[in-house]
Amino acid sequence: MNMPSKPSRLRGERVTLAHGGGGRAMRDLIEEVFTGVFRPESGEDQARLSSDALQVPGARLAFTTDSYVVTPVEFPGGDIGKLAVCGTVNDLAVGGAQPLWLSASFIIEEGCEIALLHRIVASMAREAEAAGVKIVTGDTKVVEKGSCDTVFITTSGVGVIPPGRDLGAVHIRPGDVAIVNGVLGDHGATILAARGDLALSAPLQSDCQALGHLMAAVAGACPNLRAARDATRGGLASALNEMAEAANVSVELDEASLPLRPEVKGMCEILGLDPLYLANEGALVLFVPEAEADAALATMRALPSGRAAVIVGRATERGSVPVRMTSAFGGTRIVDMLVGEQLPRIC
Amino acid sequence: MNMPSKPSRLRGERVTLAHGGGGRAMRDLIEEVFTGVFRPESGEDQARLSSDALQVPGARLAFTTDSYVVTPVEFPGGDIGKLAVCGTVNDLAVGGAQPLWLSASFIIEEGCEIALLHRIVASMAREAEAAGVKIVTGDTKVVEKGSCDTVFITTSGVGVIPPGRDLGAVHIRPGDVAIVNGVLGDHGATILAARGDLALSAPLQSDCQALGHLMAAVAGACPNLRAARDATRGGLASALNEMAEAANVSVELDEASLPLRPEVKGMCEILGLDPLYLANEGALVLFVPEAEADAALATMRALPSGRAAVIVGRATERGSVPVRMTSAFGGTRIVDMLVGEQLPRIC
Amino acid sequence: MCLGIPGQIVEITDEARLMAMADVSGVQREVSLAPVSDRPLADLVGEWVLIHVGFAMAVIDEHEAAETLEALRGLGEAQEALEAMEQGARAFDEPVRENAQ
Amino acid sequence: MCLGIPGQIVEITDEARLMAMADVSGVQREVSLAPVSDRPLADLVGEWVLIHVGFAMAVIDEHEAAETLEALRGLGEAQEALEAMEQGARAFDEPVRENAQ
Amino acid sequence: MRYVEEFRDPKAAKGVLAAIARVACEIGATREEPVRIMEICGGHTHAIFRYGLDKLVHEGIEFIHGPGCPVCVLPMSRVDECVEIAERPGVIFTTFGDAMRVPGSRKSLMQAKADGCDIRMVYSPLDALELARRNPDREVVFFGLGFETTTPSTALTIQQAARERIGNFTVFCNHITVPPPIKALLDDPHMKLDGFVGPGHVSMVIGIHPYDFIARDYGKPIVVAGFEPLDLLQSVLMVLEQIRDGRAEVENQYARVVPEHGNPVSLAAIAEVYEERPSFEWRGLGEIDASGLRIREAYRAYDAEAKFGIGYAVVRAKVDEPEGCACGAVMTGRIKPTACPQFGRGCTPDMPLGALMVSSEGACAAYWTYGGARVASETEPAE
Amino acid sequence: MRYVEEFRDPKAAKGVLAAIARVACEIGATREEPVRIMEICGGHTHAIFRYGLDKLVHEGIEFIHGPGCPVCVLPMSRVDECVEIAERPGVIFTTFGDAMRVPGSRKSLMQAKADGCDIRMVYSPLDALELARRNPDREVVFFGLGFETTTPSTALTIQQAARERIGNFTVFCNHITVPPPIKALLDDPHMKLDGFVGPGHVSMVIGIHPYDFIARDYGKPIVVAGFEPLDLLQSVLMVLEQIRDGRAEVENQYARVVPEHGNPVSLAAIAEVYEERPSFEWRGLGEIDASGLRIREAYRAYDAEAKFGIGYAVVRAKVDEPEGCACGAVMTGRIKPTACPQFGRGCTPDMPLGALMVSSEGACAAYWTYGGARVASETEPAE
Ligand code: SF4
Ligand code: SF4
Ligand SMILES: [Mg+2]
Ligand SMILES: [Mg+2]
Ligand SMILES: [Mg+2]
Ligand SMILES: [Mg+2]
Ligand SMILES: [Mg+2]
Ligand SMILES: [Mg+2]
Ligand SMILES: [Mg+2]
Ligand SMILES: [Mg+2]
Ligand SMILES: [Mg+2]
Ligand SMILES: [Mg+2]
Repeated sequence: MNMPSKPSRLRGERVTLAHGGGGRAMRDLIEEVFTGVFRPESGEDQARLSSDALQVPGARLAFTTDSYVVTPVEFPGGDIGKLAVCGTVNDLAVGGAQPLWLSASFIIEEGCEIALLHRIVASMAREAEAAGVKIVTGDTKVVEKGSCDTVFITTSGVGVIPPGRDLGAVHIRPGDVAIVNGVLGDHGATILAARGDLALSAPLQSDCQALGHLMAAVAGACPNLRAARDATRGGLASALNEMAEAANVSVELDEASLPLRPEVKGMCEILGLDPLYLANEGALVLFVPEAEADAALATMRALPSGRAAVIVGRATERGSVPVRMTSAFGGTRIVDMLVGEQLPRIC
Repeated sequence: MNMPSKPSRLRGERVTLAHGGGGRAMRDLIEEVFTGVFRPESGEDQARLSSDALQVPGARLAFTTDSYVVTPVEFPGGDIGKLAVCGTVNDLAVGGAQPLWLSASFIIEEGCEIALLHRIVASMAREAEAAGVKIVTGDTKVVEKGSCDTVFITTSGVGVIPPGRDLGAVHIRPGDVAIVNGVLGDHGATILAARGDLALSAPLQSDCQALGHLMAAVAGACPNLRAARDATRGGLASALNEMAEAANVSVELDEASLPLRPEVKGMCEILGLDPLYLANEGALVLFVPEAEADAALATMRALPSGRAAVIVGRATERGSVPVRMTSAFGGTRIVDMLVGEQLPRIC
Repeated sequence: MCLGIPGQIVEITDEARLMAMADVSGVQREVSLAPVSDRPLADLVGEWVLIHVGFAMAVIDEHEAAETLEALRGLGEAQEALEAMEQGARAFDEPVRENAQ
Repeated sequence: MCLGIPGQIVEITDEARLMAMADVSGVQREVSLAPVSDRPLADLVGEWVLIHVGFAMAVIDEHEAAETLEALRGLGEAQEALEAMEQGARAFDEPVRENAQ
Repeated sequence: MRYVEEFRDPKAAKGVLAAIARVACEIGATREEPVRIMEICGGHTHAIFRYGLDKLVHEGIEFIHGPGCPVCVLPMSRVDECVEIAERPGVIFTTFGDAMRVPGSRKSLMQAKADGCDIRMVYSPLDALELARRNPDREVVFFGLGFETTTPSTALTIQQAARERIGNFTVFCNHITVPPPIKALLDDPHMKLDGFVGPGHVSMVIGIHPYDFIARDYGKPIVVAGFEPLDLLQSVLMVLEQIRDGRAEVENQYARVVPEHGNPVSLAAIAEVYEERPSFEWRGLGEIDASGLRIREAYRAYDAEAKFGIGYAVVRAKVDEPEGCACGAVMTGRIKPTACPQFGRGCTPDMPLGALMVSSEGACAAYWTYGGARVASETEPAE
Repeated sequence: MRYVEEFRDPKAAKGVLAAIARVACEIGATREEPVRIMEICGGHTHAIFRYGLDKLVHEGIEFIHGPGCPVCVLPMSRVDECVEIAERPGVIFTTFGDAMRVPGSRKSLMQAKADGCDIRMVYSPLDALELARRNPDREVVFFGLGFETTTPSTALTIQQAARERIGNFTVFCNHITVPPPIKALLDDPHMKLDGFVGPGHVSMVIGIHPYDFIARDYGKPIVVAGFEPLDLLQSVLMVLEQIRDGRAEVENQYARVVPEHGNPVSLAAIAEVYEERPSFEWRGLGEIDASGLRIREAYRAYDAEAKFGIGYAVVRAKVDEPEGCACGAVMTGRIKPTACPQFGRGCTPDMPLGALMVSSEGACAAYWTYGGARVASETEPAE
């Protein structure tokens, strides 16, 4: 065979269209950067998988996908690869599935540094290992300069839902309590600062983390765990609105209980933003019956990803609006779903 | 609930960043354009799936992914959505799996016409139905104008490999024959013309089609079917080179047998391209023992996607190069893997 | 109108252009001191200013702030005392009522 | 050097700019007729030209092509005849040899 | 956060609310016959809804939302001009995020961006100037927007650009002034107002005396207020006390930030760079005399209207406001947002007719987002 | 395909190959003492390998690959100048696909594109001119490359641009001529050549007489040939027949396309737009006198060298060819690609040192792709 993936073949270079053309350059890129790290078992363009967990009668397969398009692709606390692994693991986990396998598909801009790809892939491998999932299949495409923003990653995840487990927002009942696992808004505020257009800097890190172990622990501790959502795009406010709508309940939030770092509050004050709508990548909100709230909190707080777990509100009979919040100041206000992204309010 | 997906809410508009912001505009876009058509069963952000086929002892799960980035996104014979369904179905099928479920993740450029998204999604639904797969989960991201090229789609596919089936290039033996299912190069030539930069026009259509039914039929008819590959990026030449390397055989191609349309030949003559390297989206090459070649051909020719099936070469003991071709003129030449994309050779 | 937020000047970054680093709860941003440049720049380090669209628009008057707060707290405390008195009055009343039930 | 390919002129598309549509095996491309514009444009429709980088560089001479081909085919046929003769000779020989084996 | 958290203290709030209730009773304010206090500034409107102050204060107090949201008062024609500039080849159009969603007659800046214009959100006009430095081959235009609070920042930025002789930077000037519309309101015989909460950040620049006419000529109390909830409540209390005492004065609740005579550097910069326009168009109100500023002849090189031959530099196109919209009436406090026939029907945050529905300081947006809009939208419009 | 398929007829091929074998025997050509025929043109080199003609012809015929690949002869310095132009702000640099991968001393055009330059592949200089029409705010440069075949197309395009007074279009002229390097070869005492296959498409423009000197002054046969495999074989046969008959003539195998005196319109356009350069640099060969063309003063506005102050318009940087590369020797047929010490070692299609390794008409690329390169690369270099 002709010099397969000598390290020197790609080192220090940038991706060119040749790396996406289906020929030897593509094979070298894939071997050196991707399969050399992920080590898929099949030489064919598909993973072939078996799992005892799937053979258990009543077990269901969970399948989810997300594309990741963050700018910048590296930021304090993570990078697009870490996001792509954690985000999809979390979408499996919050649905009650045990995450098992991921696919990873890369769209790479001509000119992207190969060293950057190495770092992203290493970060994915690290996160996957920590989360107990395997990246078993993948794809790369290279597009012309200006046709994508450095690199986009789409991961899909397959997991197994054990027999009898059925988490879903529809199961939330009035009286259930809403618990978040940690501070809110860190990811959104970190990205705002990292982007640089607003020339703000802050000692913040993305909260990006996988929540599979946390979810498994809570599901074990709370037999009547109702539902969970990772509070990603649109933040806690959007997750709660969606859940309340699906369950036909209302949710009453308590502003004073919301875990927020001073820097996140500061960023929100400067830009006139509401932290409830900032994106998170390692925060989830879950609903349990009041009777299981203590068990949920104790279980979560015993894990690194749940150390700051706290009750932030509760479900009530459906009122005129899905989500309402009592401010520390005493008044109440609606926490609506936004139309689009929050824009800085400045002038 | 507040006006969920009234058709008029999006009609005639373009996608703005608001449609990706996690709020109401995103929900409207997703409901009207995507879930309204694909109708996933779960309200959570994961599909929950069961299949008897998966419960059969010895059955394996097949999992694959590809990103689709074609320009233009609509072209004669298909569109990016059709590609995204067929391509992933084919990656499952050529590995011997029965394709069952797809995920579909969209990265959409700000300014993309919503009517275009409607057409793409309709085309995906049509192809999925014809191929017997369901699109069960998805995602949408909106990126700034200039950060992606109209729309990128990543599909992942999950299928079941029946017990005992094990297709793979490693199983190819000297003496096996190589069969393609139809004409070569149509997709690549169509896209070259459709792109418009070279100002060439031709009455060509992409060969984009799903090959699941064809593969199932051949696998049924040929108990010793060795391996199959869809000859996508890099064309037949790259697929054969990869297979020959994996199997440690050589492949002897017969130029006169290659099914090529006159227009594809014409395009290649004008631009100095070799049709063996042009991309296909509905062409596969498979290897069977000589004894099963007639059965394979008969089975394939009975199906619309295999009507033009023909033997194009055969595997031999490993020689000095992986793939060699005898030209109609009498000489032989090496059919190497290219380094990158083929570039037009003009001056 | 227009969003303004208090921040503390931590460092002069460009004396010629009157630029300084301001800190708002740990978030830092370079701001122009031009509107408050009628006093020596060096004196502004450590001061709290009202920041609007990247300009330090006013130096916050600590003394005035304290006075305003005092008045507000006074009202709060007065109200607390009043409520305590009312509560006391009720507490005095209530056993009687409860007995009466 | 430089890739040239025969195509047929099917239509004048822009007389002023000497542009025409050429057809190569069903693939169409607009080409400039400038290099062959020393004859009337209208006469070129239906003609075969040698196309290079979007220009019709020469009108192909049908007669010359036929002559060249004829010579080539002559060599081919002569060789076939020769081979047939050799074959005949061998056929004549072979039974003998076969018997000899 | 210093100077912020202290002014959100719930204990103090109880005291002020009780005091407000007492004074309100003293002066006989009831739900049926409320004291009508206009908060001029959109920032105050936002704070009222964010903290639910309208529901916390005594029912005899009615907040009337004033015209002090610089985004809300932008007429469609002005947004159209922005889009036209942004569409010119080579232009980088910079704006505060606030203005992105404001509807023009063809499209909003958000939509223009989706259609391919290079439109960027900035935090400061200084960031736009920096973009001009870094892109010498592009034409950078800053959308100068805002009342007196913001005017000094663009004046100082233009002066900086002139010092550095930056040739590819201009400001599309839409600066307006607070007093003229207030005067117009007070002159409206149908308008019943008992007092004002004055815009603190405007006064930080211009001081408190420009409001003297309100007290002196119209006999209305006005208290210049800060933006934290306690600031607002205290200011309301101060207005009520003036009413109770029969006073009409300009008082300064926000003395920690507002100097009596404003900020001399800022005022000088404004005076050097800008001059009064004869008149300027307001959304739903039409042209108001001497209500806007333009760039002086000396700084003409930095005037996008002059450079691109647009807006008041030429004969402006007449653009009608959309049918049935009541933006003008809502903006001047004559009706509540829910009384607009379009509210929640033809006009929602996802398909707005007026800027009031998309600005986060707009009364319609506030009603929709914080104020039980959905309940309201299910009722028939009041008029 | 008419005029194509007929000239690929295997039956006729057998006849020509047999005739070649016969004549080769007659003149005593053997593997050890072969007749050495140079195909001047890279297009012929490509066809020889694509159809395996080198292995089909009698073993007494050796093809010597000539310098007629316009991409292969580009020196690094010239690629560097392309990159420099492409890096200027506002430039759209257009080129044939052939030149994209040619290595410069810093980078190839492919790499420059990956680094952000706006470089576009076109099929025709007319397409580049159309880009200039459509992008009046950009500067469109066409990389004019090629021998006499291609020169008329850029000359005619420049004339068209001048007629339309298009001000944002220039040509970076790298047109070169065939006769000078052939003369240099023939003057080289180490070079043993028995005859030539002449470049048909060049003669389509210039006719056959510019090669008269080859027959007349150097006594070598030359046959101007077409590009289909039968054309090539027939031309080889005609060269052999001249050798057998003791003739040295210029013959025309490709008469269906090549007029004896070439194309008058094209020649006139070349003469009007271009003039001889005093000298021009060739890869591995250095400067060769009167071997290149430049744009005349009258069309200076369309000359990228003048407009961007680059190349021969200024003092050119001296750029050394990479260490150990034998491009010059391979290009002039003095050695075979496999004899280059870098072939398959420091120089492969994915990491080329010379253009010969990436041009599809390059001898090194042909050896690698079609000719059993990998076997060769496993052997030690011949020198
Ligand atoms: S609801 Fe819409 S149209 Fe009516 S006043 Fe408000 S913004 Fe204007
Ligand atoms: S192998 Fe490379 S360095 Fe050697 S002659 Fe060929 S192109 Fe030049
Ligand atoms: Mg998902
Ligand atoms: Mg997700
Ligand atoms: Mg999720
Ligand atoms: Mg793939
Ligand atoms: Mg980019
Ligand atoms: Mg795949
Ligand atoms: Mg594929
Ligand atoms: Mg495949
Ligand atoms: Mg998603
Ligand atoms: Mg685009």
